[in-house]
Amino acid sequence: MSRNYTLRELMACVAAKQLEDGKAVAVGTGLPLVATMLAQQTHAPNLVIIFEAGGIAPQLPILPISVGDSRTIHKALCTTTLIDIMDTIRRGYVDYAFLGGAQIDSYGNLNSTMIGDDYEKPKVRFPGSGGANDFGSLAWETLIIMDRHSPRRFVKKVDFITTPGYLYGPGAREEEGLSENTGPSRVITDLCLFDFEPESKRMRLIACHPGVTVEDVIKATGFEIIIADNVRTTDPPTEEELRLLHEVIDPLGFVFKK
Amino acid sequence: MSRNYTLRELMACVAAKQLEDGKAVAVGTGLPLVATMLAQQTHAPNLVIIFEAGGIAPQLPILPISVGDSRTIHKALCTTTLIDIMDTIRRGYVDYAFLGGAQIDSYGNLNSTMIGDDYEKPKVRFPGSGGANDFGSLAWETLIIMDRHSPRRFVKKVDFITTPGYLYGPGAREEEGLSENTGPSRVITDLCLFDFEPESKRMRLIACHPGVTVEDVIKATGFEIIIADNVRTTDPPTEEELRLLHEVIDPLGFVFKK
Amino acid sequence: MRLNCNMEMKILKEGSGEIFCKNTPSEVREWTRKNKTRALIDKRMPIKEAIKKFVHNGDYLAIGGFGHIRIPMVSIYEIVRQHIKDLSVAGHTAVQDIDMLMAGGCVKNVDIAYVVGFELRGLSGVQRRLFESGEVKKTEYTNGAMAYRLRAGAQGIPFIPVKVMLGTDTMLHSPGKVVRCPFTGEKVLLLPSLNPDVLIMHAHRADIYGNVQIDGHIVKDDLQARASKRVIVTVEEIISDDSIRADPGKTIIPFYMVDAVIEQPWGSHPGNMPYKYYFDHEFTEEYLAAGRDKDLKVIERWLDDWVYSFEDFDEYLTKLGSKRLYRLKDDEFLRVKNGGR
Amino acid sequence: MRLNCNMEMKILKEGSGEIFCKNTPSEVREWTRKNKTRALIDKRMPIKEAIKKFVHNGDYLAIGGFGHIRIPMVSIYEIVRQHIKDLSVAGHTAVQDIDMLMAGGCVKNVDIAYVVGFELRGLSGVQRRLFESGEVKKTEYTNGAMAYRLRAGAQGIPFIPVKVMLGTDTMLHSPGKVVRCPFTGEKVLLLPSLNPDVLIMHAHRADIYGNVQIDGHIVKDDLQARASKRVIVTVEEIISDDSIRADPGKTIIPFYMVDAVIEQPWGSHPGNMPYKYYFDHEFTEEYLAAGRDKDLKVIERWLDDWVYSFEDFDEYLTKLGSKRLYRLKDDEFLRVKNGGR
Repeated sequence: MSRNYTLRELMACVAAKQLEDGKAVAVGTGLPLVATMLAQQTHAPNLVIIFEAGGIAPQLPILPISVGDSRTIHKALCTTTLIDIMDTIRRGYVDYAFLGGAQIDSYGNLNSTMIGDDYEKPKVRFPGSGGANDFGSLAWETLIIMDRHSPRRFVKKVDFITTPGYLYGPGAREEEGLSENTGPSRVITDLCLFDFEPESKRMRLIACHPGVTVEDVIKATGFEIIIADNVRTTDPPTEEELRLLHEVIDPLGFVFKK
Repeated sequence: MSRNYTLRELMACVAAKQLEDGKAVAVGTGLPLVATMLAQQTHAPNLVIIFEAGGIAPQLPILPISVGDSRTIHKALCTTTLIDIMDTIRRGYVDYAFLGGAQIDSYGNLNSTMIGDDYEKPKVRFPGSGGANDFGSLAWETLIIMDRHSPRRFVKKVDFITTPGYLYGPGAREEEGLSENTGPSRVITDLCLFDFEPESKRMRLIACHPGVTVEDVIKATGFEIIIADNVRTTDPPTEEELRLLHEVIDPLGFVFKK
Repeated sequence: MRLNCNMEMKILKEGSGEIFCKNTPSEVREWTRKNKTRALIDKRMPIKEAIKKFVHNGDYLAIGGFGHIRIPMVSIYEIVRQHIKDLSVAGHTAVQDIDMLMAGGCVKNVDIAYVVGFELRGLSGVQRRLFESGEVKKTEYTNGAMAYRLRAGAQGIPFIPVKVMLGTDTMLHSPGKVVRCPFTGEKVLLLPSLNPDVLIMHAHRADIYGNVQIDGHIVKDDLQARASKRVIVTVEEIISDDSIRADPGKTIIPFYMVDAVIEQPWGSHPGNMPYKYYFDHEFTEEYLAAGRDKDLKVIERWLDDWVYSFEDFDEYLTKLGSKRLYRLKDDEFLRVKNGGR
Repeated sequence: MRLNCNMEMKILKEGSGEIFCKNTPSEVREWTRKNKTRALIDKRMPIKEAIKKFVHNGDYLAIGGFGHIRIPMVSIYEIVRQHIKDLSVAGHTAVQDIDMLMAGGCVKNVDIAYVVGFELRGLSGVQRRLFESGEVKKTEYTNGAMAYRLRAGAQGIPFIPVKVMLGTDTMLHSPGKVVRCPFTGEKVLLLPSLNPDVLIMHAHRADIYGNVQIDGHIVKDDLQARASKRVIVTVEEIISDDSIRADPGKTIIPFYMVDAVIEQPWGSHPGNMPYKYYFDHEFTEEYLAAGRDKDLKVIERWLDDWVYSFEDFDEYLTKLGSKRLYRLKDDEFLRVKNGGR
């Protein structure tokens, strides 16, 4: 494949397109924030960005390195508390949350806690929920970004449900007491784009990245996926998008290593 | 009786003496606040005054008219919210609360809600709790000021328990779930000063104002009172106290009508 | 010490008070998604339009400020002028604001923490009549309890445990339920959350999007804005969003909670606007006297003179006259009274 | 719509996580009455004394700031230097702060919301070793859940209902209990309140009495100060109480909650102090690399070089050198790097 972009750049561009103008998004740092900033620089200038640590609608001068660092409150409209942000999401003001994880299953349940089957002595201990479970429980739509799409990361059963997707199927979130009409809506990987089939609440392939086949996705996924009637091909990044990513959003190369 | 002071002035002076220096008091306006300001001007310069609406440790330039008015935040150390003040009291930071009411019984239960026996159609409807129930439930000691000491106000059974005293006796507050080691500690009236007998939690006469006899108090009280072994006579206001009351604290005569 | 009691949480006692606000946090959340924008849009509109659009017959109304402090009188006058009916109101240390709504016949139910009283000025004739006759219905709370209910509403949880009201008749006339904590075994009172239909509040400053600043004590306006479905903010002054961005820690309420922004200097009169103007004591005394008159025509006449006969708040201010208003500034700053001019 | 279900609140499901902080709000309240002064007294003292006096082996520790932001590193270094043991720690998006405590062998239990990770910089070797071996015990929460627990602690109630963690393994490894709301019938998770023994935090300013100001986002320091028994505040600058009284709305934490005030410029290094200085990225990378080395002597040597060998934080700053420090100011203000001098 000869292309003038990296898969991470492509993922950022595909993710950005999932965000509608005039909506609010709660986001951490890394690739999700890059995608959010790109959306704001392109089709969604009125996108409201909200940070867990308390920054509301800042004018981001450059990509923050750390969740809540000085950039996340740069010329903000409001600086507040973490609990106020969580309350705000629960109250229904936040349309999207952006998450990632170490493992994901077909219902979009995310594991960012541990690998292994012994909670007391895990093979790998990850950070835990942070705000992910809160975002995934409370925001209207959860957008998930997973790179390194492989059967080790896209698994039948995650070792630990850190953050709820659709749990064990349709109606499960409501049954467990989670906010209604919420849940993951998109999964953006380095191979493709999924949504969730409304009836089964299971992951459904809706688009492959340029050069990726449906077969490639099936092979890279550890669970059976639903395949949409018309699997599209995602748009490659434009020159302008690439310029924004490198010159405006991440000039120091924190996410797109130089 | 020839005296150079009024009963309200005397009550303010007696009430002021109940406040220890270096403690915190939550207070509204009127006579309780006058007493608090007097304490701060005399023996308790380090008394911390806290107002329900959110003023903490102001330098009161003059008596506020309204609970929470501009005077209550004048050069305050902190201005915050009503709920933060309530939380602060519950967390144990507030030593005294000052209350009054329309009726009181021998356990110090206060009625500021209504007179009559039909809740739906009361003879007189009063304001209700305001912050009184909160203060009386949460502060360590409740100081009560009641003027017009009479059997209509000092009753066997209040028409409505707005704010808890010792409810129905020793252990009752704890049984109902109220904070431990709390409750009314003093009642200052225009005739005398009561505390509460530790064993029975019932009102006990400990001092009469100058010229008032134990018999006078018994006659003016609608329930049986406990009489301390040595009933003292309260100190009349000094010249300096009267000067402070009229010139410094209430120069416009809101409490001590001119 | 903490126990893991693993007990059932039996409801040991409960009050009989009616819950006037029927909204649940989950419903309000759904409503917010569909009915409120997150975009930065200009929310200025005349007060007449804001009240017409966002305050409806039968709504549950929350009111900003406290007692006579920072109360949204410009909105109160407009609600009375538009003859809005059957309101349920949060009587959360409400004085002249709720009194005027009741005098204007706008109120059906009141959650009472503190009403009827005009503090040191005594009791209200209007409210005594309406409460003592049973014409207006009521449920009992405390100032703390109402704030806790709003905290639950702001947090989006359907109830909250509290340590007040226990053991009293106040509790018995509330909808509270007493249970034991499953972690410590101690008794607590559970109160339902409160999510008002609409909040009217008055603040010092906002931008046109509704980023709101308040000087001095916030009282409960922050919680009320977070809990309520609709928020109407009148302000002494509209400022640029650059000023907001220069000091974002001052923003008490972010724009997406706000539905209408109205610039109205003196908008809290006859209330006290901290750091701006003090009470108009005489005005309140006159109003209170009118309400106490056994002849109900007297309060009606007062409403005619000061509410119904005006097209808007500007006419009201003109009738008051600038000399009188500027004197309230002198009072606020403890200056010798000379009207500032 | 609201129901008056009048049901028992059955515990439908519960987690197995241990509650590491045993304090109940009622106990903490009693303790506060006896052990904390409400008087305005000078609370300045050397950091060495503050940590010795107020942080004890076995305490439950809360830490101010978030991630790498406004973290109280001067207190962290001193706790490590004093070899305080068996701490339980609120891992509430804790990065370098908790990592250094764990590297120093100070930690026994962690309430995990977010630990182990250094955000974009990857995972910590020190924490992986200690958590994966089971040497340090843990209970699972979320950032929201920990904040809600602190809100309950600050409010003085023993538990709080929340709408997060439901349905997940996070919940099963917490001490949460699922019940139905007696007002709406919906499921909620009850979490125990959190009242830490001691909070260490770093702020922009305070007076000598402990009235604390923070610029920018408060994160959770306000709640933590209200919930904790003891509060140690290090600040970039001590200011006069006249300045505090001139802008009382800026006071995030009032004096009576605070036990010790220490003026320590750069006290958050290598963290980011908003509006003052940015991260010391290289410093953190070096530390992280030392912790990842399989040879445990490497991190020990790092601690020797940067913690144990110093008498106090001034020596640490001297070793860093003013040129390096002033460069962090340039980074904060997005200026060309020239060290400001």
